[in-house]
Amino acid sequence: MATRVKQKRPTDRHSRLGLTEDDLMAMYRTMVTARLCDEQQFRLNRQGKAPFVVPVSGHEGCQVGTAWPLIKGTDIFVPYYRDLAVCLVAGMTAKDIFLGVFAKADDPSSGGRQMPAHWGHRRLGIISGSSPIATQMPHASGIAYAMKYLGQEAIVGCWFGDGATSEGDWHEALNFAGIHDLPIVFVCENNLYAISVPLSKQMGIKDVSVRGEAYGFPGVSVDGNDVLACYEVMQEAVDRARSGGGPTLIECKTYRFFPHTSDDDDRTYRTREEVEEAKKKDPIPAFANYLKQAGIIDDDKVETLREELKAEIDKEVDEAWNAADPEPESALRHVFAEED
Amino acid sequence: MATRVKQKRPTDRHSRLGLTEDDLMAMYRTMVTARLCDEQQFRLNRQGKAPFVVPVSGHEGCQVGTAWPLIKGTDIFVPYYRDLAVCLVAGMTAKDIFLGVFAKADDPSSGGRQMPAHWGHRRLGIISGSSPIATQMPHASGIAYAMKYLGQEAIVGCWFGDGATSEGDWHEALNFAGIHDLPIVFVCENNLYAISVPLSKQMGIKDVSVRGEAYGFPGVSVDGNDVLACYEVMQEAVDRARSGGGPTLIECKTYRFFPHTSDDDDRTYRTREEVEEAKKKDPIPAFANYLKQAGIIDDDKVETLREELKAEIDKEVDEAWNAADPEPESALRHVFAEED
Amino acid sequence: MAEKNIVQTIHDTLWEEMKENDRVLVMGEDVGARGGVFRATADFLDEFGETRVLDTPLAESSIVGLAIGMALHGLIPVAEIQFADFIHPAFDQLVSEAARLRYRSNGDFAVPMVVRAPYGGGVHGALYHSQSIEAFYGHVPGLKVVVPATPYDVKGMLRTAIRDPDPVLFLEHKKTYRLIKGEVPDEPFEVPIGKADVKREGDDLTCVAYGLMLHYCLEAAGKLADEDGVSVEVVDVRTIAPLDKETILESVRKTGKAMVVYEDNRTYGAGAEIVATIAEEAMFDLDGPLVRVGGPDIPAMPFSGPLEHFFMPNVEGIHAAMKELAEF
Amino acid sequence: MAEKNIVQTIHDTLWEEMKENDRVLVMGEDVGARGGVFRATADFLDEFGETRVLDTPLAESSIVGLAIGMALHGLIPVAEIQFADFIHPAFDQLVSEAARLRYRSNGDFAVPMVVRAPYGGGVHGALYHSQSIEAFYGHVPGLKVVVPATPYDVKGMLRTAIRDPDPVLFLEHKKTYRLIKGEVPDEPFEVPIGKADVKREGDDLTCVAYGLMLHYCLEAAGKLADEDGVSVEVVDVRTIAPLDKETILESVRKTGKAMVVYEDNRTYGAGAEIVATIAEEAMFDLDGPLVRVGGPDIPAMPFSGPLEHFFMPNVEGIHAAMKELAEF
Ligand SMILES: Cc1ncc(C[n+]2csc(CCOP(=O)(O)OP(=O)(O)O)c2C)c(N)n1
Ligand SMILES: Cc1ncc(C[n+]2csc(CCOP(=O)(O)OP(=O)(O)O)c2C)c(N)n1
Ligand SMILES: [Mg+2]
Ligand SMILES: [Mg+2]
Repeated sequence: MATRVKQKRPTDRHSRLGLTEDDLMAMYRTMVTARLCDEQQFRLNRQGKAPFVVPVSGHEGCQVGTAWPLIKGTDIFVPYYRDLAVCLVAGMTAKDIFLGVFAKADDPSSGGRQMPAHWGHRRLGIISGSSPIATQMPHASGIAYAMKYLGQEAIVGCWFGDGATSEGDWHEALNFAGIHDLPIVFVCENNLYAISVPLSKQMGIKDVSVRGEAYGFPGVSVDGNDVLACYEVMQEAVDRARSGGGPTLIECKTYRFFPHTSDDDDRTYRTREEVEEAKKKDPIPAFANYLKQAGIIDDDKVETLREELKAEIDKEVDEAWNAADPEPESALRHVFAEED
Repeated sequence: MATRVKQKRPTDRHSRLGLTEDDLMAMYRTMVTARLCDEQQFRLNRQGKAPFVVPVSGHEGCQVGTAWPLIKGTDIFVPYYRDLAVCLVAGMTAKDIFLGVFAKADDPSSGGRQMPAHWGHRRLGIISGSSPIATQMPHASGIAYAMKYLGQEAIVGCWFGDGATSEGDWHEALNFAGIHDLPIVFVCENNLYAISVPLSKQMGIKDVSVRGEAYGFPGVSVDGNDVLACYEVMQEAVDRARSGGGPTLIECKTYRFFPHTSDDDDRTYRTREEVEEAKKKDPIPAFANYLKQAGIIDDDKVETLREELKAEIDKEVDEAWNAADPEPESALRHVFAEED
Repeated sequence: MAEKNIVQTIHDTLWEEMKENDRVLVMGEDVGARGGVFRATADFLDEFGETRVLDTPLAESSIVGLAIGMALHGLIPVAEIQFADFIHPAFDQLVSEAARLRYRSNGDFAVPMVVRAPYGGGVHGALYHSQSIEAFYGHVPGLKVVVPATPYDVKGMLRTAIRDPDPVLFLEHKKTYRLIKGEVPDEPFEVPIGKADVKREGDDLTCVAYGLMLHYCLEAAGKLADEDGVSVEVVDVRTIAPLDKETILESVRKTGKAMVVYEDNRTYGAGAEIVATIAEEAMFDLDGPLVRVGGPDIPAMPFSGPLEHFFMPNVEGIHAAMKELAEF
Repeated sequence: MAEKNIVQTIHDTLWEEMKENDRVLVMGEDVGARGGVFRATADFLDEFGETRVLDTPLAESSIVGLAIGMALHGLIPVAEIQFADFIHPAFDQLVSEAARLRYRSNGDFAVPMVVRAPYGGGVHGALYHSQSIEAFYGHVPGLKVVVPATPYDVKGMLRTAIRDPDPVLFLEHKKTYRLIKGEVPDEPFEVPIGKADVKREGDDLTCVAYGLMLHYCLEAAGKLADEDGVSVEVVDVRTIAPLDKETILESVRKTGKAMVVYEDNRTYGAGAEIVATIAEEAMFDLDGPLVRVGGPDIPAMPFSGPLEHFFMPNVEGIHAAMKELAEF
């Protein structure tokens, strides 16, 4: 049966979770970096420098919290387009991200072939994703099967939205993972909408997590605005997966602060009040408050950190902007393996 | 949560269910007719008169029990190839069935175009089925949506096997039905195998019925060898559906006595002992015993009835055998609507 | 009579059909409150309500499968696939089910339904929002596939498609949505499915095209007439399946030269069938080679400007090909 | 050297590949205890165990999708689709994923995998166990599609496919499984993907075919030689994509006459591309019309004997078409 994780709110939660203050600061920096990249890419979009961008704002808490427990170089990340912060955790830089935004030849995800936010990076263990929703899910289960086949102590993290749960591929991937007790964690970033379609028109249930039982593994819902809560349930799930305990379905209750993409107009389907309400639960200030209460940072530090990171990102944006476009004829390359 | 229906075993169960002795006899006749058609079609297959046949034996109880509560002329049957007995309940005759077995021009399902057991009969409310597993499921949900749209007090019965539950279409159909509380009952004939693939390799769970909750409606498992138990849960589900209460997922635990089809050799994946064990729970003698204990029939009646039905079927088989083949050029017809 | 662009024409025609027949419904992802990501069903929800303006779950196979069920039970669903690139999960429902229900039931069942899909590139849509899909579905007997390219044809053929007793895949080139405008009569009318249309008369060569490429071909033909005094006849295929051979062959027999222009990957594309048909049935009327202009055989159209530009056939290239063929 | 039929050759070749490389696995419905419904993996379970002989759930989209994941993580999956007719649910995974992973990642990722699918009719399989699917997948850049028709080619090309760094759709005409026998060397060898093969030399006309039709064409060509003294060159396409134009064009330029024979629905079928290619590149070498012999444009092959017979192109019909073309 799906369980809803209740969090006490003391300031020593992180030590209980085995997280050092450095860990916390690293997590916080990543969340803020994601937010700043988002603000920057929308600014560039308005300036006409970025034709199409996909926002992450609102999802930073659940993305950083659930991506953090994975072991880089060993585990595999299977994100979807919303997962800018997951990719930062996996090792992408702001420059990598903006090379994609500007569709430059050095964009590590696709060399400018795919839309921005279609992540992929072999060395970092980020599997190349496409636009069709939920197609990555069976890949994730297949990778997890291969890990078992090869006797590796590795696990797969697979991220997706609430809308993705409706696709047949989603069902088939979870069903297979359940049959073979695969080392995989399925993370649903439930932001209550698939573009304009509300959850009530997407499924006949309130909590995606109840579906774990339909596949024979645990399902758990967690507050996606609470990065530590997300970290905790993910860490448990990752440990279970790594130790042969099989898959877990984690549902992070979150919200998307911006329109679906720069092409969307969310005023047609969400009231401003609803959006403002959600922003009050913004995972970043929430985490900042925890850090303050824990005496790890203060308001100045929050400000200086933000300035620091912004400056760094601006630098990387410039580098990305000045990078080279792909050669037209290069469009013919990599259809099949190239003789060398 | 899925519930397993427990049956007391008194001899007045039928009256409690509102079934008259005539009803019971009609149900029994249908079950025996299905069994006799099955034996006959395999005999014809061995004689080389029927190139391909699909058995029903073992499923007669759950098929007759779950098909019976539907209202002919109002409700819609969406069966799969195993459902010979469902189609008999819907109004098909043995002759109809053998016109299909012999691929004759008058085969009501397809005029000999489809394999036998690919049922369809517009007037009887049996939707034409194909071979691809689970493709009928979204059709069933779509029909149920149309019923609601048109304000009809009708419901849909949708039958499928345990293997069908793995297809994406299965998931998508149940998800949609749950969102819109559609007037539909999903009936899984769980015979523990998809050809050779056992349930344990088909899903990470023991009871398909637990999946009802994943879509926001009740799931129930029932003994498929107990025709009255199947009737009872189906009647409840049909009433709920008709009164706006939404879908139900019913799982009938059953077993296939013969190979998957006349092309299959089940000795490669099932022990004879397992098959013999299952046959001890044969739904037909089980129901006969109930009828005897209820004083409705005796052993002689069982015999004479069987002889009677067999003679009738033999007659219809002959008629079907002597019917005309389709004209070769008729293969070009009905690609699109024909001008008249 | 009013001048409209293509997406507006689709919107208005759907609106009229919904008004006229309450068994017609629209369904798909974001067709409700959002009015469709291209606004083809803007304001439909307020006018017709949730039941007839159905926001479906994110699941294309069931969008088509549900529509089949609705059509089997007396409704006339017009399903929108948000982008043609995302119709692939529904391939089985279209090929094995929609296209075969009438045939497999020996005419007992029918599925009158329309599946609308915005296709085509040149919109910075990258690998998964630019695809042409007509070749896949043109090869499916039992399915009608149309590709109207002018507001007039769009209105007439959408009305015809909704009235067609069989499933129709209605392809709309998304770049033409706002780019192409034209006069559209206010009163309802029908344009037949299965009839190509000579969009420009000419004597020197026949250019067969459809969708966005039709407009590029017309532009190139105009250029050729003005600059080179060559008269090109441009045939708009309009219906991929069933293909109107007669109109194409008639034109080719008249001009003696033929080329086919399409945006899709060239090999095994729809242009192959058109060229093959001309070769089989009119080869001895030809006094020039048969020419195909098509997209390169790479998986799909990339996002980066230079790469996308490299993929798309353009007016200059078409003009050059026409000129070369004319001078042959 | 031993004489084997096609399905035995597939079985033995897969067995050798599994022995040689423990990263190779077979997966699909009923490939385990059942050994596959055509017995292509008979006894594999006992020899290689459950992990490498994977009975999958009944879900084709995930069979392909899982295989992609396995290939991404270092395995070489050989997935069996029980009947080609049932590959359609996996269309999206094949077109959008398998075929595009290398391209969309600019060469960073690759999916070396094989998808085996028994296709084709004449086996009393009716509408859903008789289908030809090569035209759909031939049109997908990034995917290799092969149709070997002899035991020798089957062994050589299956080995090549398993070693190919890109996804290969391996189509096996199920009627040839036991019908076609031939000598197969015991030692391993490779037959290249992308090379057609002249299976019978001739001077008077070129007949291009593949799969079961190749054998019908060879039989018809033999008849024509014996009875009518006409010498037909028969070209086995062997690989649908990438298509080996050179071998086909070379033969056509030599004989000056060409026909293409395929079992699939004629319109928009693979034969269209072959005819179009010949028309574009060798029209002036032709001294006869281009001829296509294909299946009728009906949704699929019916079950009833007379109807199925009506659908299938046969030796007599092919012979007649050859004769007519030769006499032109
Ligand atoms: C197969 C497919 N259908 C439709 C789309 C168009 N589309 C892109 S994103 C999206 C909504 C996804 O919602 P969700 O899974 O909840 O993720 P979110 O964007 O909310 O994070 C849709 C319908 C698509 N990309 N792929
Ligand atoms: C899409 C698809 N894949 C594979 C098959 C081949 N096939 C036919 S029946 C079957 C097993 C179905 O098992 P189940 O759903 O449990 O029904 P049962 O036959 O046991 O009653 C399979 C794999 C098919 N018909 N369609
Ligand atoms: Mg969402
Ligand atoms: Mg079963």
